[in-house]
Amino acid sequence: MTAVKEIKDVVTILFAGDSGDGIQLTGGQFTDTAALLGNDISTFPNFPAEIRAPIGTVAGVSGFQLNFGSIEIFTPGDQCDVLVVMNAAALKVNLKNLKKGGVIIANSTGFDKRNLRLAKMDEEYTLQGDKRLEGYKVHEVDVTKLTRETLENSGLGTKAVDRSKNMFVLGFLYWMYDRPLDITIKFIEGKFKGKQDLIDTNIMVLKAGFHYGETCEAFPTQIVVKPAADIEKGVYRNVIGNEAAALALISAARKAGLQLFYGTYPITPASDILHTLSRHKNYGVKTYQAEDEIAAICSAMGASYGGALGVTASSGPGIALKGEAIGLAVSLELPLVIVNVQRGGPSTGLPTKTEQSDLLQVMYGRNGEAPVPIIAAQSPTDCFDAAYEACRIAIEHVTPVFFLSDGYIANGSEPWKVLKGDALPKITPKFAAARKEEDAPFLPYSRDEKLSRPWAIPGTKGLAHRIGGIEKENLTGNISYDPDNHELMTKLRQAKVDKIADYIPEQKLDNGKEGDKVLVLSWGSTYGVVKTAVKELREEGQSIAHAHVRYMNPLPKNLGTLLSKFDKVLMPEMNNGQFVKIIRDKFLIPAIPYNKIQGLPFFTHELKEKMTEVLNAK
Amino acid sequence: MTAVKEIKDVVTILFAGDSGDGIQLTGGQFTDTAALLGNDISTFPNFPAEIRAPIGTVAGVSGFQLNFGSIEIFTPGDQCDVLVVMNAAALKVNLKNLKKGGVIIANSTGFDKRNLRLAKMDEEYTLQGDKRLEGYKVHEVDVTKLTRETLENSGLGTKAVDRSKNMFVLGFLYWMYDRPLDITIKFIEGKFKGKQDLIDTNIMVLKAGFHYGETCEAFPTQIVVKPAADIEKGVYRNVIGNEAAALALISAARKAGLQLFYGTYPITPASDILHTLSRHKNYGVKTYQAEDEIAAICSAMGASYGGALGVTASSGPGIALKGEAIGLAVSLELPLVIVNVQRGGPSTGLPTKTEQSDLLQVMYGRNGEAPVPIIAAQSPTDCFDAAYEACRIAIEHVTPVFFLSDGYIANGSEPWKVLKGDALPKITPKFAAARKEEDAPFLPYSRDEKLSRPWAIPGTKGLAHRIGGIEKENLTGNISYDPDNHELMTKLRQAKVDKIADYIPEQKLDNGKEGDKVLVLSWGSTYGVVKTAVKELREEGQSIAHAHVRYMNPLPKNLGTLLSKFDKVLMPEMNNGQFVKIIRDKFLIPAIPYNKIQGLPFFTHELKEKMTEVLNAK
Amino acid sequence: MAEETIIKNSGAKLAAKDYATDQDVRWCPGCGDYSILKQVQSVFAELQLDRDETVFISGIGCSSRFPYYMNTYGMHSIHGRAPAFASGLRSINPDLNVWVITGDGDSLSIGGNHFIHMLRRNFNLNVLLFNNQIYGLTKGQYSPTSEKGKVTKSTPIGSLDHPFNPLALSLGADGTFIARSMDRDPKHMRAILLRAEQHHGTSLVEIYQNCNIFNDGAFFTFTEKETKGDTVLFIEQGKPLIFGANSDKGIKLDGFKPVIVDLKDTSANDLWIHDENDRVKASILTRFFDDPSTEGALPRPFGIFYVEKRDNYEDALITQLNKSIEAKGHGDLDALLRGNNTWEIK
Amino acid sequence: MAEETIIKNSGAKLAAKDYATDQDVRWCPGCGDYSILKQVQSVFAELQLDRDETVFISGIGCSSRFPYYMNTYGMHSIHGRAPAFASGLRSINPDLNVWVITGDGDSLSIGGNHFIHMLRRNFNLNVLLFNNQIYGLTKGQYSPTSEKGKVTKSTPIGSLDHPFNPLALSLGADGTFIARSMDRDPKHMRAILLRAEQHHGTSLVEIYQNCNIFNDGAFFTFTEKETKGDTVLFIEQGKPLIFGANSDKGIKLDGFKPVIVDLKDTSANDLWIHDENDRVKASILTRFFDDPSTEGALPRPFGIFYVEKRDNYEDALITQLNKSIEAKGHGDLDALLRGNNTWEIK
Ligand SMILES: Cc1ncc(C[n+]2csc(CCOP(=O)(O)OP(=O)(O)O)c2C)c(N)n1
Ligand SMILES: Cc1ncc(C[n+]2csc(CCOP(=O)(O)OP(=O)(O)O)c2C)c(N)n1
Ligand code: SF4
Ligand code: SF4
Ligand SMILES: [Mg+2]
Ligand SMILES: [Mg+2]
Repeated sequence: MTAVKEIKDVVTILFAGDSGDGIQLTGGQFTDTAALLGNDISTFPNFPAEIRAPIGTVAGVSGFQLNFGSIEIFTPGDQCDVLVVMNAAALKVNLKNLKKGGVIIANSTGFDKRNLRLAKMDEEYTLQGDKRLEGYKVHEVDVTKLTRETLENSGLGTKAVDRSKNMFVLGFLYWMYDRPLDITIKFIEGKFKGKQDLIDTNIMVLKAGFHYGETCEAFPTQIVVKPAADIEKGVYRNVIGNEAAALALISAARKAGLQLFYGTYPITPASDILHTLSRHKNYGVKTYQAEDEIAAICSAMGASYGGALGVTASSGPGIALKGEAIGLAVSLELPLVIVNVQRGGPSTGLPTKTEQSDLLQVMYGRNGEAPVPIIAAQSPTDCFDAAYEACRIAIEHVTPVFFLSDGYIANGSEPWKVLKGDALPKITPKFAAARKEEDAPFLPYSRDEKLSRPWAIPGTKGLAHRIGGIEKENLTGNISYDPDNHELMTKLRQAKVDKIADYIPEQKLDNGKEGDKVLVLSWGSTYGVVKTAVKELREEGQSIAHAHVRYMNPLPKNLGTLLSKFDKVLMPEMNNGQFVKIIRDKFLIPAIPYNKIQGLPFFTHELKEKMTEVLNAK
Repeated sequence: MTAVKEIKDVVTILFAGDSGDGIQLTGGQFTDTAALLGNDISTFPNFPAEIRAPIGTVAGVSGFQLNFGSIEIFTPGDQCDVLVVMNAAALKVNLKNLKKGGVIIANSTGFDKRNLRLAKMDEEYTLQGDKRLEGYKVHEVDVTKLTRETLENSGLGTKAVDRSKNMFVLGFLYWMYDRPLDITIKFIEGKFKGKQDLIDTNIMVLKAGFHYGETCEAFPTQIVVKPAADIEKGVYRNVIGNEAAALALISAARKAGLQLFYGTYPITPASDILHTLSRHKNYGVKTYQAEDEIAAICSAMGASYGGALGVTASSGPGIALKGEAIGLAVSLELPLVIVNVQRGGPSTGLPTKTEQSDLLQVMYGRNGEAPVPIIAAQSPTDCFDAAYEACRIAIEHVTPVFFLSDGYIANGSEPWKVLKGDALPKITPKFAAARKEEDAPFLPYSRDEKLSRPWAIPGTKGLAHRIGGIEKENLTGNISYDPDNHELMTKLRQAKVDKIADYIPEQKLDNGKEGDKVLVLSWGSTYGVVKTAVKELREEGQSIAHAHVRYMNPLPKNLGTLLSKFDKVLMPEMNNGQFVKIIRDKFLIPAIPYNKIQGLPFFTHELKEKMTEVLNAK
Repeated sequence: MAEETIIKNSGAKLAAKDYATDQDVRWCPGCGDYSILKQVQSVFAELQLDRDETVFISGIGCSSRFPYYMNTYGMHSIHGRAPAFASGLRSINPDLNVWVITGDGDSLSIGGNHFIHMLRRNFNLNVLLFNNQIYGLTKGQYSPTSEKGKVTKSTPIGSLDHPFNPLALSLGADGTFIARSMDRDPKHMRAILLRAEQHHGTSLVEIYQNCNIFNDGAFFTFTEKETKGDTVLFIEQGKPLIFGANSDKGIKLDGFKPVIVDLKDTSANDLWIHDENDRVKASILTRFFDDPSTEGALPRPFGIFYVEKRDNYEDALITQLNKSIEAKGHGDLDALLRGNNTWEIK
Repeated sequence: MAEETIIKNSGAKLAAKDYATDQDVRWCPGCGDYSILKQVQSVFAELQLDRDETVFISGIGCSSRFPYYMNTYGMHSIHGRAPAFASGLRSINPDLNVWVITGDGDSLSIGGNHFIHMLRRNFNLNVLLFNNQIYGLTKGQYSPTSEKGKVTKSTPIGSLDHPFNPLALSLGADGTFIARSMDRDPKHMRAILLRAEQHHGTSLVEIYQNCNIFNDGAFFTFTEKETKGDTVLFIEQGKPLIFGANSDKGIKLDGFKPVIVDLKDTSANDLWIHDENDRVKASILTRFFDDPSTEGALPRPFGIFYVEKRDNYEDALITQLNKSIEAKGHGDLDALLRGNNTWEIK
């Protein structure tokens, strides 16, 4: 049977099932295939907090949302067109994420009595009998049974057989969306290298799923999503935010001619940067898993002091622990990159969920006057650029710098146009040169035009000097309790950070123009969704503009002027209102906060509603 | 010879010498005597950072400034009328602190070649030859020699003899200011109890100093400072800020019927609270010197969890270390008082100097949305009231609370009208009552009208429950990853802190009236000096008012309205501008910062200049 | 204590399941943590410990979820800090029965300092250290107890650190009760838990626990029937050190050097007799820490290595406080506020 | 290294004073820290160590001001964290000669965790632990090494905590070089410092240091002529344990129990012979920790308790990195950025 083909601009699929069901892998494969076919994509994995929550329970549901299209895509999509559920719990959790009238593909075995019980649903429940599903297109497929049948004669045990049922689903969806199987086949061959039986069976099941689509009457139509036309030509890869950050660190060290030392203590969702870096020792990367976050940052500072690019990373609770040491970094004035992959707080909070609620912590979370530059990434691929920029500023301005990311972009992925190392901006460390005895004495706290001090690394002839956390005399760096000197040094440290504003781009509008009625001012991972919402509203003829800040401290020099060009400034944040405090303080404008504190990114529709409200208000 | 007596309203004396010279003790004795005579007083001790910096050096100079008068006194005075210097280094450091035309009393032996060398001064220096001293009244007294002569036949060794030379100076000043010796004699008898020789010799030297004043021709005039007329009648004592804070903690626990558990790790300038508390075990006070600041706060939280008043204290760097645990306190919603006796930062900074630079740290220095109420003390005696109030809020609103003090008021002293325990406000802990099995299940996260949850302490029948730092389900406290619940809980935690505004006094003007041109808005330890400056300017007819904030979070409900009644708001702070950020953010007014970052309090004249500038600006 | 508790519980005898909460246990299926939970609940039932007088305090980690599953008071605190919370709690209420639950990362990595200070101060706590030689909750990085060369997520080509020997460290920190057990031997665990609960001071019990997701089989040589016999040495007070699948091997001391002897050649009388009060012997025993796969490896001891009677901190604190009250009288608030030096303005 | 250094210093021989900075030394007059500073400077001169290749890293405390007085590179870091800074520095530049200076509070109170992890990882560092059994800089609170019952500012009626035995703790943490010396015996200190500098790994030297302001005389029984003879046992490799004002007493082992014997009755041949490579003996020696005023107290040992050869962390790190480069080739940036899966949009 040849199916009818229907063309769509953009499709959102949400794979959901038990953490043991291979949901992330299935989503990842579909993503790779979509990417390789030239679609624009954006993904959003959503894990449970437990390693393996009891099978079949609501707590154990893992999700992977994928948005792909022939048009430009900036978010993983609000609600999905197709919801794939491997069991009852997955439906229970995710039904609200499906568009009205959307498609449900449900694994029948996942709705047996045992699974219904585990999901705390009525044991008599049936999909057919569920009133709430009226208006949706529900397709039950007995994935488990079909997989078992496919592998009846494979000689594999039931457990192993069942483990490949995600391949059936994937094959089926490949058929639905008219995708080729070869990319996943290649992946299977790589993954199970040396285990020919597993290669064979997985491919068999994948194909079985595909053929099931062809044969089964239920889906008369295949959906075609053409390659994205607007995408710049070139070679692409897929990249996850944390991976991009790791690549940026390696690249920056390389471009600056420095060793990379990464001192950290594992914590969700930052650990994957460590995992990625530790696989690249042959790039001269030294990773150090310290005993705690304090040792981690101090080891990184020790490395920086020695002339390496010292980097430390954590998430909220770990960053809190580093506060005292960050104060020392400010006082010592050494290059250091502090990565904060934010998650839901306060305290342990929602470790696997996303939030932007550490901005004020990184801005102010230390004793004394201790200003630190802050750069925030806006998307998975931007994790590369922003982290690279953080390294550049740290090294060239000889200062600790915060790189802010969050669980959403750290785990999300995007296509990324492959860069050449040559194309990356140069980074020039400012090492103090060796001196002879007859030279003038070395002044470790003298400053250049950037107001930064020389990086004088141990082992350099003639530069022996002492530094520490007690207030230092200007120029010499000797201990000084002099009142005026303290005021001078405090102001110099602040001025040095402020001065960075001369070395960063001015704030631009991402969309719209000066004089529009409302400016939406966003930062960090909300970029994609705010961009989408503003774009859609502009297409509807609304007078709304969008600016997205990545340099959180110091702010771009022209930001105040830019903001003054708009009647209203709306600031959506995934927190209880943090950047808005900084903006209101600096510019004394009645910026309007709009907050979501659910451990989840904004939806486009939520934003559009709020924006419309602000547009319509007097 | 009977000296002429001259009457003065107010006198400022600065005692300065080597840390080994007994300067703090001398100052303390003069203070006690002045207090007992009914003067109003204010003091400012200023130590070197070293325990015993090399004798005679500039680094080793210790100072004690005392302001006493027959009028109301709010500061230790800007510059002094009389500068007592025990050695050359003391003069070198402190000459700038003497009023033009003031009196210098100098110990001759302190200006011998050795001392001049140690002070890094010209060995040929003489006081007579010093051009800079023209216009000052310089009196050389060979204190060392006179003391030795007094005790020639005492049988004491030179070292012991020299150690009592501060008594000579004290005796001399008692004469100058027409004070009786008996208070100090009583003190000597107590201090050297059992060592009759030391009692005798010290009293001999004290009297010798007094008689020297009588005999010596140099001072024809004695100065009389009458008892302060405006001081409220009653019984008074002298109290140091840290001591007052300690007394407040004991009192609050007593009034609430709770054990006091004080978990801390030593740090300047907070340690004296520990020292004071540890002397009061018979008040049921449990002090615990933990292995570090993190263990300190966690032990205090363990105690609070168990139903005691848990208190922890530190200064800036230690508070930074507690950030993660404070987040847990916010999440657990347990009573806890966190004392921050601020000092100069960043990092180790200026450990023995004062600064107000931790306000933003205590406001925002934690991951996630983690609001904590903040109360700041305004003077040494107010350390009692503010700390007591911090305890009240912690216990009655079941929340962690910051109590902010700083090195200046923590070490400074003031007369304090003796309180009766009965006069202290009641504090009522909100313990959850025991339950029987047939009762409804206990809901640890249910809330009362204050939005605070019940304090359910282990050992109570039927309340067994589990709490932790992961987001909690509303009411039950069970772990919950539900998005809406997280938003609800975040808002509830914020609302609970905001709600405290209903239980604190409205903001009042300290001086002036609505409609004045300029409002000076201060907080913390700048109270006295701002009050003085505003008072003087008003006396000069200026349209200037003063409001002093002690409830830093939440702010008093009427503050915004109050601020709107003034053309300009001037905000002096001993930092680079912190409270001003909060005010600008909240009320969108162009409050004007005025900052001093020298590890030293403001001087009245500095403030008056700035205020005048603001008054005169268009 | 047991008797009093029963009365408090108004006579109703509690079963193990009465110590379980209504919360779903969320460890991975097959995780060794289940068996430890079960044993603790059984021991609680055996001793009829009062639920309302008991507090479980943990840090962060898979193991640290434990308190949610015990129907007692419980606090799931922050990473590594459980001993500090416990110290404050015991200091203000020494009647509570406080248990600390921790993992190898929680106690020995981030929490190492609190761990050693707790041991020297000897708070009266029962500490269960779930050692799975891995960071479970953060999905599989090596821990301070992982063997050198360990391949994990954070060390894809092998870890470099020499691991801690947790019991040697505990002894060095002057711990007063030092024991080891394993998840897969419930009987042994029961015996050790009972002794731990009896000890007045910090009872440290290291429990080898299988993380079947990230470090499956780390202890199988010690826990599985096939190998256990030759690799495990159960030590018991006053008994000779005998082991072997057929109890045919023993340990003798040659000077300070422990050697394995065949019981065919050596009489049990000549063997090392376990004395849990001998610190030197305990310190040698803690050093039975060979990789079991090496030739001539000493067996790994399980049981109680060392017990010492020593004042615990909170008792000393309370005694001092009471003495102070005796000496100076119960503090009078008015006197405190008045101080020693007053004057009157009339 | 010494020779190469002289060349680096262009042949000019350095005197002890060349290792001093121009900053005023700001310890209290009479403080034991002065003598340690002097010995370190002398040893540096003796070995002609390169000033520009040396880094002193300290935490916070009186002792931690040390780096300001050494004319080398130096970092006065934050309280307790010096080992962590040193670990990063050694990891990226193993050619530097790194010394860690710390106090008993700095290393064993707030810094305890870094301290034990440094020891197990065995970074190549020389660690001087200035033990004065008090917090000096914060003006006299008791420390984790203060004896129980200590009266200090924070414990006016006596401290309650059982103190750490720093060397026993270090041994428990698998330290590879464990030694003790004292401020008032410059010769002994010199010998120990020379050995510490030689050891490739973490050389821990505990130095008894008098704080004459807040804890004056804490070690006088061990340091003053009058008493030293009978209370101090100098241990030397391969030599019998002999002590006493007239070298008339020795230590013998009775089983595991060390006993004091009179050399009139016992021949030196029967005495315990010090073997610094024997961990069991070292662990017994670290437990010679009696209060010297108690009847029959064992003398306090000074010298090198234990030395072990073990890989240090940074060498392993560099070896692993080089191996990885050998195996995979020096990482190519373009290849890294490209990754394994690309597609082209045409
Ligand atoms: C301050 C802080 N740092 C890091 C983490 C992340 N984290 C949670 S548990 C854990 C280690 C878990 O290992 P272990 O203690 O051995 O427990 P297990 O999961 O193996 O039972 C880490 C690093 C955290 N929650 N908080
Ligand atoms: C984070 C932090 N906590 C506390 C302090 C205060 N502090 C400085 S040194 C010190 C202890 C000093 O004792 P020790 O390490 O024994 O050094 P010593 O002064 O005796 O040489 C303390 C508690 C600090 N500087 N930083
Ligand atoms: S990850 Fe390991 S330790 Fe954690 S619950 Fe799963 S099996 Fe247990
Ligand atoms: S306080 Fe003690 S340790 Fe510190 S410098 Fe003075 S004598 Fe030395
Ligand atoms: Mg573990
Ligand atoms: Mg000390």
